[in-house]
Amino acid sequence: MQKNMKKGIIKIVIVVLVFILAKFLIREGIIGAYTERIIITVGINIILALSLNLIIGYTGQLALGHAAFMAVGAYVSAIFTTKLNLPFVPAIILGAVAGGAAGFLIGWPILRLKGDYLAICTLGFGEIVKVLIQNIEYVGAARGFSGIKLFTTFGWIFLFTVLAYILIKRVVNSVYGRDMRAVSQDEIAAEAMGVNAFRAKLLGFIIGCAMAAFAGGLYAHYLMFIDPVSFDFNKSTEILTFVVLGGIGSTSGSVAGAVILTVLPEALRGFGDFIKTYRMLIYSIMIVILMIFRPQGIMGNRELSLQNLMKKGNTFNIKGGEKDGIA
Amino acid sequence: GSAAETATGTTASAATEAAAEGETIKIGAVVPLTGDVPALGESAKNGYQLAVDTMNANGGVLGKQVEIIFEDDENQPSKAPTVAQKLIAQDKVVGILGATNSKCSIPMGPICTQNKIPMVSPTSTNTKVTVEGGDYVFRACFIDPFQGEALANFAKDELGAQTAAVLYNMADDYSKGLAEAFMESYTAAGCSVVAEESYSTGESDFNAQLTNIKNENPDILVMTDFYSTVGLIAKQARTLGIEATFLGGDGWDSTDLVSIGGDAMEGAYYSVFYASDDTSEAVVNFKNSYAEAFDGKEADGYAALSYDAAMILMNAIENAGTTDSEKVVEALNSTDLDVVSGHVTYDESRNPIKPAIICTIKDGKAAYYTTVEPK
Amino acid sequence: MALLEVKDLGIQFGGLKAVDGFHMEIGDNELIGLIGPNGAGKTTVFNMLTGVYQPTDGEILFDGSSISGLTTYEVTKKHMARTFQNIRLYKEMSVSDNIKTSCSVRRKYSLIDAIFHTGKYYKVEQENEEQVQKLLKMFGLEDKADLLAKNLPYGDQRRLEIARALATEPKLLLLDEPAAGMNPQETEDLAVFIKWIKDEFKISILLIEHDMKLVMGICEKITVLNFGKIIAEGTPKEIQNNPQVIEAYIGRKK
Amino acid sequence: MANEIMLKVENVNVFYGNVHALRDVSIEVNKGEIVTLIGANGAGKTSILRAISNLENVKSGKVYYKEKDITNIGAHNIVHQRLIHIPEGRRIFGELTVEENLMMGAYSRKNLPEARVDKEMIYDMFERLKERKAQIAGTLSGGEQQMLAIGRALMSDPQLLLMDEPSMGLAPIVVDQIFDIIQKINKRGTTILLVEQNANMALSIADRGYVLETGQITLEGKASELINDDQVKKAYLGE
Amino acid sequence: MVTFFQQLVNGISLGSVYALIAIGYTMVYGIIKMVNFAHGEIFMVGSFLGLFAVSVLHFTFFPALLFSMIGTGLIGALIEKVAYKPLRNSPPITLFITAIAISMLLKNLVKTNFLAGPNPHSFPEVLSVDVFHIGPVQVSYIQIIVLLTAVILGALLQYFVKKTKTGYAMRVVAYDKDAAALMGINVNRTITITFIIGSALAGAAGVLVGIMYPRLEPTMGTLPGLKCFVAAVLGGIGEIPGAIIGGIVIGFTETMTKAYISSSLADAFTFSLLIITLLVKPTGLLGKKTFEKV
Ligand SMILES: Nc1ncnc2c1ncn2[C@@H]1O[C@H](COP(=O)(O)OP(=O)(O)OP(=O)(O)O)[C@@H](O)[C@H]1O
Ligand SMILES: Nc1ncnc2c1ncn2[C@@H]1O[C@H](COP(=O)(O)OP(=O)(O)OP(=O)(O)O)[C@@H](O)[C@H]1O
Ligand SMILES: [Mg+2]
Ligand SMILES: [Mg+2]
Repeated sequence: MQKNMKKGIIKIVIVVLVFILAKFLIREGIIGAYTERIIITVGINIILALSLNLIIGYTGQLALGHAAFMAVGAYVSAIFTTKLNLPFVPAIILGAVAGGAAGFLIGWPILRLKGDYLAICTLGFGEIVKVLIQNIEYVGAARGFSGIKLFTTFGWIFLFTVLAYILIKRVVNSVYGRDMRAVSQDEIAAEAMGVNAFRAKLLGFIIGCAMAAFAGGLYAHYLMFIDPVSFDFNKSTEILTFVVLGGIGSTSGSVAGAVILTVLPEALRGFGDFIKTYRMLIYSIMIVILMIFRPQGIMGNRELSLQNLMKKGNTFNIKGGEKDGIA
Repeated sequence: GSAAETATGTTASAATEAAAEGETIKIGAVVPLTGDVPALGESAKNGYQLAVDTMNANGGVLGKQVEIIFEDDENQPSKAPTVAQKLIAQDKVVGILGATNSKCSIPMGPICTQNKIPMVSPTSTNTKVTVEGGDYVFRACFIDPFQGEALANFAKDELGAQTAAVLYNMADDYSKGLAEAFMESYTAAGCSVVAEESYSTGESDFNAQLTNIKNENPDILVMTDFYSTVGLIAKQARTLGIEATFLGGDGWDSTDLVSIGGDAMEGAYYSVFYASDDTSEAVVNFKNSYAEAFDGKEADGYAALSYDAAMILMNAIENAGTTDSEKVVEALNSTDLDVVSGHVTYDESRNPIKPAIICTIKDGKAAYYTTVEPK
Repeated sequence: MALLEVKDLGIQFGGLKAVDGFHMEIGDNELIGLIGPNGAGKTTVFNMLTGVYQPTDGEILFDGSSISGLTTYEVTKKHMARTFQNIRLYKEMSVSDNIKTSCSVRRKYSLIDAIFHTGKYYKVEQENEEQVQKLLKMFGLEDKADLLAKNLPYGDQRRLEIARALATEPKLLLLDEPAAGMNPQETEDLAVFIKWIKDEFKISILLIEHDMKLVMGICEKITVLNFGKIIAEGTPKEIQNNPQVIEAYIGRKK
Repeated sequence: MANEIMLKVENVNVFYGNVHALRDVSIEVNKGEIVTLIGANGAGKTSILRAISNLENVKSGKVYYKEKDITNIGAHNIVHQRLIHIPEGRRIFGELTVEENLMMGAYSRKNLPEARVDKEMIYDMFERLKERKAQIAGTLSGGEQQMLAIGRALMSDPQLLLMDEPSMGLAPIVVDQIFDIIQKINKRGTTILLVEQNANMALSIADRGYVLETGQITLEGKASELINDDQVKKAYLGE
Repeated sequence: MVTFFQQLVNGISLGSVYALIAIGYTMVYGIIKMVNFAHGEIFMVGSFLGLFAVSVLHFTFFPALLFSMIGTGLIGALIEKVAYKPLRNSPPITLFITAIAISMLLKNLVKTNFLAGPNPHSFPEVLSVDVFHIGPVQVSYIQIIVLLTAVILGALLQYFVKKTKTGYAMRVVAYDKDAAALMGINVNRTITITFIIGSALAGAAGVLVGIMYPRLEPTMGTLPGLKCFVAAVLGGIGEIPGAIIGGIVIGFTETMTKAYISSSLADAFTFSLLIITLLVKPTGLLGKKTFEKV
């Protein structure tokens, strides 16, 4: 207990220091507005990657419609702030609740399906959500929903990203997370050991969906404009790529994947015309190469955690041995 | 953050910046070079480039050479503002051209206004672009309601069409926006829309919708999508035996319309920003120099409007006599300029007041038909 | 009253009656053997007991109540656990996490506790951890606690399966061919171990095994299945000398 | 002994990542012999068989079959030379029927009529399989699957047969039967390399044997000698 | 009533397009249990190869079709060798992401100015697109050709996979590569053949669909790719007749929704149909229940 407390305090201090430093750098203009934008995008993408990793990496369900839940959160929260004048935080929380509810509605029937069938159903659900939004005039249909107020600032993003990370960490390091992993490895065995496999999967799915919706809310109040096409299959695969590239089942991997794949395309802007013209080509080749040479992703299924860093210098720990990371 | 930035910008590196400023004037351009509409991006990029090159050849702006920096927004609303922010914060541009499509221009506008950088979008026709973008956002094209009205009036008055079928891309903001604008004006004018059908991006079979439309036997079939899809629809419509006259908007403006649609396009009408067979000096010059600069490529409406947008911005800077943004915006507001697509002045919502041109397809070629003046 | 009472249990796969009229009674702290030729229906009996298959007829009473129609995890909650004929560990999880997952059947906390790390969270985690350590030690796996299950040698994997099942705190443990793939020496060690488990945990064990030495050595009673039907029941001695069993199952005596 | 060497494994090393599973293993099998490999769990028995049939990459060392070097020539090529491997854990084709599984065994054979004759012979050997000809193999019981795996291998008309724990999970009566069959196949001219946990029985039918400990051969000799070896008795035979 | 029959024809015609593409999809899945998400893009490449053969090499229809099939077959084999083979033992999701990256790669590659460029192209009429009338209902020759091709190719392929030795080899490789190798099956070659056939089928579809809907763009494969994946799953993925039925069902539903309910909700209906079907029959219309014996 005491040890945990001490570790917790160290972590809080580090997080606060990082925040103060970042704030300072922004104020002094050392981190410019452009970099700040990228950091905010990174934060949103981290939350998305974390949420999808919970579903894919822990419950073992291949979900291909994650952007749809993001859309639910984005639209619902935007309606609350823009049309019903609710304050920001309650609105995005309501968005997350709506995302969780949508996750329950779709997860409840389809989580009984297996593998590829589940994948295609989530994909289908993603398309359905998109088409439905395209048909709702109240939110601008295909023309998009504009006039959303800017609420998502660096401070909020920082806070929510850290909270999301802690939340995910704590979920996966609890009996619930272990149940999810057990189910993903061998559903029959897990059931025989007393795990309600369906409930474990559904719980992971709902948390993941709610968190994606939360990220959607942040996204909407940052961009101030949302349109259905932004939440299509491409967006879902983009999030999926963060997760796979970071290492399926690795929470810190998801963070790494989201950071790298958000910053990389921006970084490529700095190069010459050739790279600019063939940016997407280069990007896809890089993913193929990365997958071939490191199919387990950047982190594999390992975790980077504070205690490892402190104890053994820069070595990673095998996941089984880790207790908890930042949280 | 931006105030502090300007402060450090002027104090810390005032000297170097002054030197840099002394050499060139930097303008940023946000174009969809990759993503789902790279063809538009290429036209836009060429248009901007040609305008800048032309200006530079004539001595530049304020006696300095203009440097244009292109950034790709992938036609994604989430990318456009980031890219604009980069141009403003990192490249220190004095004005931004773009974005090409409304869905990108809408979220990008507020960024420009916040940073007090004038923005001129060449082809974003959605009303909201300037409304929500704020005082620094301008455009070079007419807006959807105007084009819709122009088309509706043309259909009623010139074609004598009493019934119309509308077929649009429900997943595309432009296509849907224009279709709605048309329907509103058309029904307001006392005519009726007998069929309203839609499809989604990427589809290529329209037989189901067209069979329904055929049933209603409309006088005209309005298709508000881009040329490649329209060509395909037109073909299928004629094959199915639909005899209605085809009508569309600026998205049709490409030589590929006929290469895909073939004979089916014959006799169709569409509104554009300028007619490519216009023999006025401005148009001929533009077309020639475009072809010369880009391996004989034919300029389309996107290229022309992008060229215009760049000209409007550079002209405003010249008139302001400084790159100071407030002055430039003032100059933009009082624009009174002849460009390729006609004569431009701005209304109080920073939308250009200019006519729409109606073209028709004759012998497989686009031909000027008539001009519809703004009311 | 008996811990387990099975009456007239049967199941049909298409046209095949895999198990028919099966009955069995297990009292407290008993070690019963279930043997029979390949394909006789032994594993199928396990599957029906644990709710993996739903029987077409019959009734299962366990610990005083009917468990027919319950799902697998509900059966486990009622204190029955099993191992699998073809090992089914959580391959990519550590040895200790394999065991710890089973602990949550008995001790859980709410999601809120997990997220806010309440006192309850620490308490339950602590208890689970102690339970895991205890089992690891008993099974001689303590220095392999952090290895991934898939990297264990075969024998250890079988042992881990038993440990994992025990962590659910069963009153009845079903073991499906625990000695498969072990050499005679290891099998002998296993025999001792199984008996020890039975006494240490005061539980009953139902054992499927083809190794006659093991079965005859430790089982108190044996049921023999052939073609889904019981052909003999009795003490090891009776079974060993039952001509029907010899003919169908044991073969020539050595 | 002027025996014709059928299989020769020379200083073979196999790694799984960092795990050095086989260290300089050398064994020989003469034509017509039954040779058995015994060893504890994880000793590397399966790894040897997999290395021979090219399912595992041999890091260094050589495998010769009928004097030809067959190290790393591709698993499928080995089958065409009548070196057949019954893998650990049966590995039958669960989605095919019993009969189709047997016919897959004859995949490498040119002479199909002959294969059909063999199939009938196998059905006679394992009557259970005959009864279940049309059953989807994945639903067979463990023992039934084991029979199918052996039957499938015999369909390949083996000259040298590698068997990995054929008695695993089988009823005693079937174990006896399997060992009879092994001897029968051997009498008909098939050389056999047998990996068994049931060391007693394996040694009782084998000509020679090797003892494997943590990836190394620690003992070899005549089966009749090994079965009486104190060390072997203690470690593997029980009592 | 006339309209209904016309819509019926429209539905079946659209369905046969989906079926044609879905066959290759399902075939690759059936053999190596991999969702080759790049299939739609190979289809797109097939269209462009056909265009190249017709307009640059001046081939007629059949040689152009053959040219495209050989071309896509080789490209498929190359993709398999370079990108998928190293990932044989990786989790399916890794392969899935790689396939998505490959599809991005193909799209962006064709989009470059060295190849097709970003602008749309049109396909010359190398086959008759004329229509004939059955009563008042219109059918075009190309519609009939596409339907027949889908059915005939499907039948041939079904025979090939279920009855020939190579077909057996393919199925067995899908189930257990090591065990297949122990039967003397050359696993690598079998997988390569599978990819060549699957990709060649996509190439054939590319040419036919290119003629039917003569608008060729680098992005033209994405939506059909997605819809045909849906069709394959709906029919029971891995089952060739399932792909045909699934394709037709999807095409039919889509058309009927557009015709009688709402054209803007068609996709929502199609995908709802998919989800409902899977809930009722979790392995798709013709899919066999896979059983895991415990
Ligand atoms: N799901 C199923 N579908 C069809 N048949 C099945 C199924 N499960 C089991 N069987 C059949 O039921 C019979 C009994 O199988 P079971 O696995 O219970 O045998 P077992 O006694 O455990 O044999 P072994 O000792 O070989 O493991 C076998 O003939 C098997 O083929
Ligand atoms: N794929 C693999 N990856 C990592 N290690 C492996 C792998 N396969 C085997 N090993 C290790 O190599 C060693 C030898 O294994 P092998 O399977 O050859 O043993 P065995 O003698 O056949 O054992 P058993 O009697 O259990 O079948 C063991 O320590 C095992 O854990
Ligand atoms: Mg069994
Ligand atoms: Mg082994």
